[in-house]
Amino acid sequence: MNLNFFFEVLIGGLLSGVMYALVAIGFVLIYKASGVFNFAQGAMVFFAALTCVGMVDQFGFSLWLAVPLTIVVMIILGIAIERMVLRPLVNQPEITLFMATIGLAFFIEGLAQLVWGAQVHKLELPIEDVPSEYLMEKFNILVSQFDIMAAGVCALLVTSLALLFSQTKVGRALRAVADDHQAALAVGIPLQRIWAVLWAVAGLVALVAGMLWGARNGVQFALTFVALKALPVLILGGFTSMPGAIVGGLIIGATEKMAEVYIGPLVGGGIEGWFPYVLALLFLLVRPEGLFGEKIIRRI
Amino acid sequence: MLYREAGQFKTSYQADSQIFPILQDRIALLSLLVVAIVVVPQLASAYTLSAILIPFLIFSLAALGLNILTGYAGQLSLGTAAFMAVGAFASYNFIARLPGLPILLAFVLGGLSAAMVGIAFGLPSLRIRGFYLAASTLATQFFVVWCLTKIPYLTNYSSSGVITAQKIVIFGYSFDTPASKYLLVLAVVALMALLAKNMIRSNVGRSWMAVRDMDVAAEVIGFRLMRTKLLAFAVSSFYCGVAGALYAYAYLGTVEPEAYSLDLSFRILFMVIIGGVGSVLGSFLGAAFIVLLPVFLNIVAHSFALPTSVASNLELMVFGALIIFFLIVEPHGLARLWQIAKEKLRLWPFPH
Amino acid sequence: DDQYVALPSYRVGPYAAGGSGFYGGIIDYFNLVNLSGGVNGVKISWEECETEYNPSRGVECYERLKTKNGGATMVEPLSTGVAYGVLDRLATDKIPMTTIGYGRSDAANGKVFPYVFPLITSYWNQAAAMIKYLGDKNGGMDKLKGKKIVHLYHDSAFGKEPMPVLDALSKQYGFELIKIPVTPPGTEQQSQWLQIRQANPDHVILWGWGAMNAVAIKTAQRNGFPREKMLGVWWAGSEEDTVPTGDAAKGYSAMTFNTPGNYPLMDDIHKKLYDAGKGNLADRSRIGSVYHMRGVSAAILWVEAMRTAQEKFGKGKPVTGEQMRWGLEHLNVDEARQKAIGALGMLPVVKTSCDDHEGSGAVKVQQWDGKKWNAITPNWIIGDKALTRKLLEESSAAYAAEKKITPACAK
Amino acid sequence: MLMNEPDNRFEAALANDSGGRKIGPVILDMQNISLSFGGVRALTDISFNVKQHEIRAIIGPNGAGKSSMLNVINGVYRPQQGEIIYRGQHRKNMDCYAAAKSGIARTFQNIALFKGMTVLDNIMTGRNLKMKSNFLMQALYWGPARREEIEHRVKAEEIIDFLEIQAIRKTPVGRLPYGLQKRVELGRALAAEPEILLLDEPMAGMNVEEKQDMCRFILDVNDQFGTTIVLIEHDMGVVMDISDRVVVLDYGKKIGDGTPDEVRTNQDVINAYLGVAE
Amino acid sequence: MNHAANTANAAVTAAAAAPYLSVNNVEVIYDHVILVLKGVSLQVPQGKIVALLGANGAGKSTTLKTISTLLRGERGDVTKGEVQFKGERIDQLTPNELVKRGLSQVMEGRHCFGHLSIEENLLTGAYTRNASRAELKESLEKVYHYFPRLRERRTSQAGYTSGGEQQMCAIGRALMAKPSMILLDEPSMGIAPQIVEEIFGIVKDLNSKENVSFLLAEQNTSIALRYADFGYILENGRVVMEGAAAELSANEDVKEFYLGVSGAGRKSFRDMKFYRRRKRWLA
Ligand SMILES: Nc1ncnc2c1ncn2[C@@H]1O[C@H](COP(=O)(O)OP(=O)(O)OP(=O)(O)O)[C@@H](O)[C@H]1O
Ligand SMILES: Nc1ncnc2c1ncn2[C@@H]1O[C@H](COP(=O)(O)OP(=O)(O)OP(=O)(O)O)[C@@H](O)[C@H]1O
Ligand SMILES: [Mg+2]
Ligand SMILES: [Mg+2]
Repeated sequence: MNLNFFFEVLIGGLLSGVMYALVAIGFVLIYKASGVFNFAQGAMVFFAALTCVGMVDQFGFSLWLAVPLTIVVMIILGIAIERMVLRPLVNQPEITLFMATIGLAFFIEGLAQLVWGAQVHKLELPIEDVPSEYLMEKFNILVSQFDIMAAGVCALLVTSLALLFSQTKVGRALRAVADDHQAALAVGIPLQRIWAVLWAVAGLVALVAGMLWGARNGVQFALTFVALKALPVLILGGFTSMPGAIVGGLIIGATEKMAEVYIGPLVGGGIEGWFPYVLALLFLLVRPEGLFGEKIIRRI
Repeated sequence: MLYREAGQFKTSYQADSQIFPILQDRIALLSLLVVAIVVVPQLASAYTLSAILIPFLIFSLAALGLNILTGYAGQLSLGTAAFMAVGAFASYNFIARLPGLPILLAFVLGGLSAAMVGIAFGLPSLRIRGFYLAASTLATQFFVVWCLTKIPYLTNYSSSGVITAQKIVIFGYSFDTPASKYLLVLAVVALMALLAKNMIRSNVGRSWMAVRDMDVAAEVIGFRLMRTKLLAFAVSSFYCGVAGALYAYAYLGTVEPEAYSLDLSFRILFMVIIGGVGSVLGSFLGAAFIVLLPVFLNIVAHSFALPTSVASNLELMVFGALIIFFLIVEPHGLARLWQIAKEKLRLWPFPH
Repeated sequence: DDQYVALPSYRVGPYAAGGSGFYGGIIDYFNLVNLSGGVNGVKISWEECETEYNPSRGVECYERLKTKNGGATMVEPLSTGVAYGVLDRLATDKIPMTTIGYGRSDAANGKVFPYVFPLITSYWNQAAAMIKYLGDKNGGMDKLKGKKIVHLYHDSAFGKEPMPVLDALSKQYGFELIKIPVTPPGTEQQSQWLQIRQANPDHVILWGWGAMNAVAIKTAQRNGFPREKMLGVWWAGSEEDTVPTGDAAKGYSAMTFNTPGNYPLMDDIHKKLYDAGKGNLADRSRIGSVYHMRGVSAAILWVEAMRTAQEKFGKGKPVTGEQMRWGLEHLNVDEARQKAIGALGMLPVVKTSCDDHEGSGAVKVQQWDGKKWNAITPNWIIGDKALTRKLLEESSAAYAAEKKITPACAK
Repeated sequence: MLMNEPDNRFEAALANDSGGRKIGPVILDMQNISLSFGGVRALTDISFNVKQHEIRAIIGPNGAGKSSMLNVINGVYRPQQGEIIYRGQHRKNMDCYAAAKSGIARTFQNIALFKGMTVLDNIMTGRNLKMKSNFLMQALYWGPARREEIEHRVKAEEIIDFLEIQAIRKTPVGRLPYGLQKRVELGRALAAEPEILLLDEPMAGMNVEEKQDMCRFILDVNDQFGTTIVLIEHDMGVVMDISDRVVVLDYGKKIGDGTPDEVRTNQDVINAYLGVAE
Repeated sequence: MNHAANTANAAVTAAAAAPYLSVNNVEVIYDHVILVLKGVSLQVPQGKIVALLGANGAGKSTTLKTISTLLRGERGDVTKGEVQFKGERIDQLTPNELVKRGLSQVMEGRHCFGHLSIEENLLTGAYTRNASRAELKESLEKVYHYFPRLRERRTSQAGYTSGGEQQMCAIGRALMAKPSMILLDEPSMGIAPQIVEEIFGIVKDLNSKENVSFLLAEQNTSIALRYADFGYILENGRVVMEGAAAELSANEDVKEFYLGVSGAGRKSFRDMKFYRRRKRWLA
């Protein structure tokens, strides 16, 4: 076996995993704070990226102006979602809220394309997606410099969000909300405000994910599909854990690439679609709440 | 005061445990069936039959299948389309390889194959719950479709990997007009809905609901979790499998494995949730909503002479907004809304 | 009376970009024809219906549209799934369907598929032409011996379709064919490209669709694989596939059945439609884009079919679906005709018959220069048609047997 | 009472309303049970027994391990140590299904009804172990399946009558007030016609009148069907009045066991739980 | 219910102390169809303990949820009437604003945050206060002082604690907000008798030392009336009786039905109402 190639596959996988984690974080954020599985996260990634690019392409704004404007848009979106969707549905079963986010996904997808059209766009970030020469020369390993930057951004995001959850009063309140909406209200946690803030933050995370994925693959509808890549990461890492998203991402990324490269050819390839799911599933059989997820309390 | 149960006293438990204990309901259902069997094929256009009613019925059946699993047994699943695919491709293979096999039997065999796959993929549900389970059922979805594209045997070595459903011939009668296909689908769906309703009001149904509502307590009472859950997976997959076969045979004709994509799984899940989780009626209402609403919106949007792309996007937005709207009005779905309307009607004209 | 055609189109969802360009092109050309009085005085009318690229919505659209305005006389869903869904219904409804550049390759056999027209070219002919092109590029087919060609494909019926042809050719010419699937939708291809780099092939055939294409090009770049060695199918050769990749696609080439460039016809579309505010595309810069031009070509063939049918069944009045079918089966869009339309060379010469619903099989290769597509083969390329014909006969015979159809030419 | 006895115990009980309660031999013997969760020792080396037909109370301060004890008895928890001897059979631990099958039914402290189902359906679930027809027959709702369903419906209705919840028979239990839910839960347990009935605070959240009713139900069940009852309750009035023997737990340890009078005067019990002697 | 008496009584209470909390003629419907409260009115004067008594399903919890506006989350609608707190209408406020104004609720059935530890549960109770660490510590200490059992279990996840521990946690959590008025729903449920006395002791303590007012829905009538100043009896969604606690305790019906003592004193549960059940069985 070619060791160099092995490392390339491994590192490439790990870095892809980081990209998945980036999307997974958005899910964790919402799930942790409200127990809602946000189906619209993919749509939000698409919406954010498209809005940003749309401003650049259609209004001729510079990226430095478009990004802050998009942030404003995402905040408004977050607040609107809380007001129109979540507030009337407080204390409803998870599945109802899940369904509402499905409706939301349709709405956001329609809105994004209504405003910005259906064309695909390119998004160019200051850092180019080419192999890092330094690593190439030094270790003869091929790694994209863009991916390395993405990993940095992701680490930063996760650290700050993890701190938010574990160190602040709001973080504690969020976990309380996820357990029991009604009781959270009763102790005076301003559910509405917190949710609005949270969805706004989720919007920002979506923007970051959208920018990075968009720069990687172009800004187009398919960005909504990156959510599918985030799901196994979520179940493996646990729905409620920020570090879980990262670790899960790394594991999924690395193993799925390994599997595709080393097992794929034996069975006709294309196993990347289901392999991560099966892996996550097998793992769940051992730990039903994922790697770092909160244990599901079943007691009578 | 059209809808009253006053005066309808049940003198025996037998009477009380009828499927539809209220007379008006029975009359309504019977007349609906009569209309569906006699009047509709006469009056409805080929378009209505083959583009609206047939898919509506097929989706209702699939939604019913998923509802058994998700609504009654409480196991969230995103793999419905995979089970449909198994049903369709298995039926196809049975017919292709066993010449002379009656087609209805092939559907049943297709359903049974789906049930088997359902049991296999239902095994993790013994340990995994909620959204974790939902996300892992995606494994089923991707794996099954992958198998269908990878294993040429399953598509009978067709070069493009698609299957072409054989003609439906039963006792020498060929079902090829929209009306005849519609009647066939109607018969299958009505029969299976009846069976589902029966299961739900018997001990199996109660065991599912008990496991759904509180599995630990269900166990303490003497339901065996494993058996109950796997039975739910099996029955549900059977329903989905038959629906999938009908989807191929009575609707699409030629299908590629991708016709049973994740997208379809989601659409069926939407039907269940919009219609009403844990309601047979809800499966039908939900299917109607998801099948008909986009068509309706499409017609409306285009009648405004908007540019097509604007109309299409608006359509999508309105659809999403309506889902949210209905959930806010009634989180338990259209079936519950219907029930409340009936309760109100029962009290009418005296509120409370 | 109008000549009514059904357009089950898609302008939302993952493939919206392609759908809006293609159907925009069709409608632009129809409008242009109508502006100049229609086909022998018969105006063309059409109705769109949103399918979202979804088979079951597509079938509904087809059923809805087909009975409108006295009955549709032609349909084009631009979606394999939808095309399959309506395939069985066409003969009963007597509505011909064109599947230009997609769908079943064996449908070119009009004896088995009387109502299906994979006009211009099919996947099998494309695959044969691709190998032909690569052979020429290497300086002759015999030079292919020992070469490595990767078939990087969308893991679906679509991506698997050309395999019989590629397999046969690889045996014939002795090149190594490495098949690497990409799981749809293909937003992640790191492992595939690592494998490709590892194999270090001479050429990569990119048999992709939708988002997969841009990702392939970008991932090739991030892995340092030269784009010049990549050859895409025609569904991987539009602005939608290259623009989002920025500079990464520079040097990448793809098949096409339209020659990019300027044509009097396109000028007319600019002037008579868009200047007058009657254009269908929201964004003028997309006029003349690959998908748009593909739509225009489709519409040209349709209008020619109407014209042909009218010549036989009576000028100046709309033809029925059955008659349209005849028209499609007797197309002869030669260079003179193309010139008259103002589109000389925009598409290959198309001449159909009962045996050959494709009518051409000729393609070109175009290359992306970072801004636009340029044709890099001056002549139309045709691959090993004998081979594809053989496959076609076998496959359509199997279909006929399964469906109990007796192959025969329709009247 | 044995499992294979005819199903018409209710009528039988009604017919010969003799009420003669004879406390029989030991039916359930818990020996040296220890249970811990991570670091928390919920039960430490506890032994006690339950005799046939008696009403056995378990009392103790909050967190003493009472509910855990019931969970051990019917197999929800598996003790790390100890032995359970039920009807002469020695086991290391119970298993939920086996427990239910051998006639142990229970109610829960935090009501564990099936919220989405009606009262009637909830009670019917209690009879599931007695239903024999398979799901295919049930799907067809034909012949034996149908007869069986109706037969059991009759039993369920008897319990509904017994507990006086006729009016809410078709109401989904989620909508019922707390007290009624407790009653329905009792009904579900009774429907299994159990040998031993484990009741975890059946009277919490009830007022005196309702408690009186509940006591009456319990006594009637015990009297007329001879059901053995293990009861956890914090209302000392109730415990002292209706139980035959009381075991007292504190911090997972047994600190007292005996008749109500013995327990009442036990100094340890007074210190740990009762506060003042009643 | 005698209307004149009602208004007279209201006048008496109003004269005694301005109502701190008043509920006026509230009607509540669940799910658009189930009418649960049929015009309930009650007052809580400042610094008093008011008991809300009544059988299962009378509507006590619903009344409390109406006041704390938590009803919205359960698909209940207030169709008539209004609620005032400190002279201000509060029916449109959010629970968060209510807690800030000093009105806290302890919900029936515990509702602890299962995944949070006991201490974290308590800390969420102080969410609305902008308290310093030291202040929080002090409040925590106070709760632990009241419920030593909680101190022992402070790091356990609430979901794994016993029923009684959860109940203590829920009460302690409400105390953390330093409210001036607490709505207590069945605080004694599932609590050992000694602790019940202690809880009521705490209630009295807070009431007399910190002037906290209480509205408590309670099934344990005897103890509730022992500690309360005033009582309302709810039946079937209506107030059927009200009066000073002592008055109610002396009432014969209350004695019979709510306190379980009739003329002859307390009866054993064993002998109670045998006839009623018997009659039915024999019928
Ligand atoms: N969410 C709900 N949906 C429908 N009905 C409800 C709901 N909550 C309560 N009810 C009904 O309202 C009535 C009053 O209930 P409530 O909980 O207020 O009673 P309560 O006096 O607190 O009783 P308990 O002492 O048992 O707690 C009951 O009949 C109950 O069935
Ligand atoms: N599944 C579990 N995981 C962790 N700890 C547990 C578990 N079940 C019980 N405990 C702990 O064991 C101890 C005993 O709990 P148990 O529920 O048996 O108490 P109890 O006597 O029923 O108290 P209460 O009267 O308050 O209901 C408690 O401290 C509780 O926290
Ligand atoms: Mg307990
Ligand atoms: Mg209550």
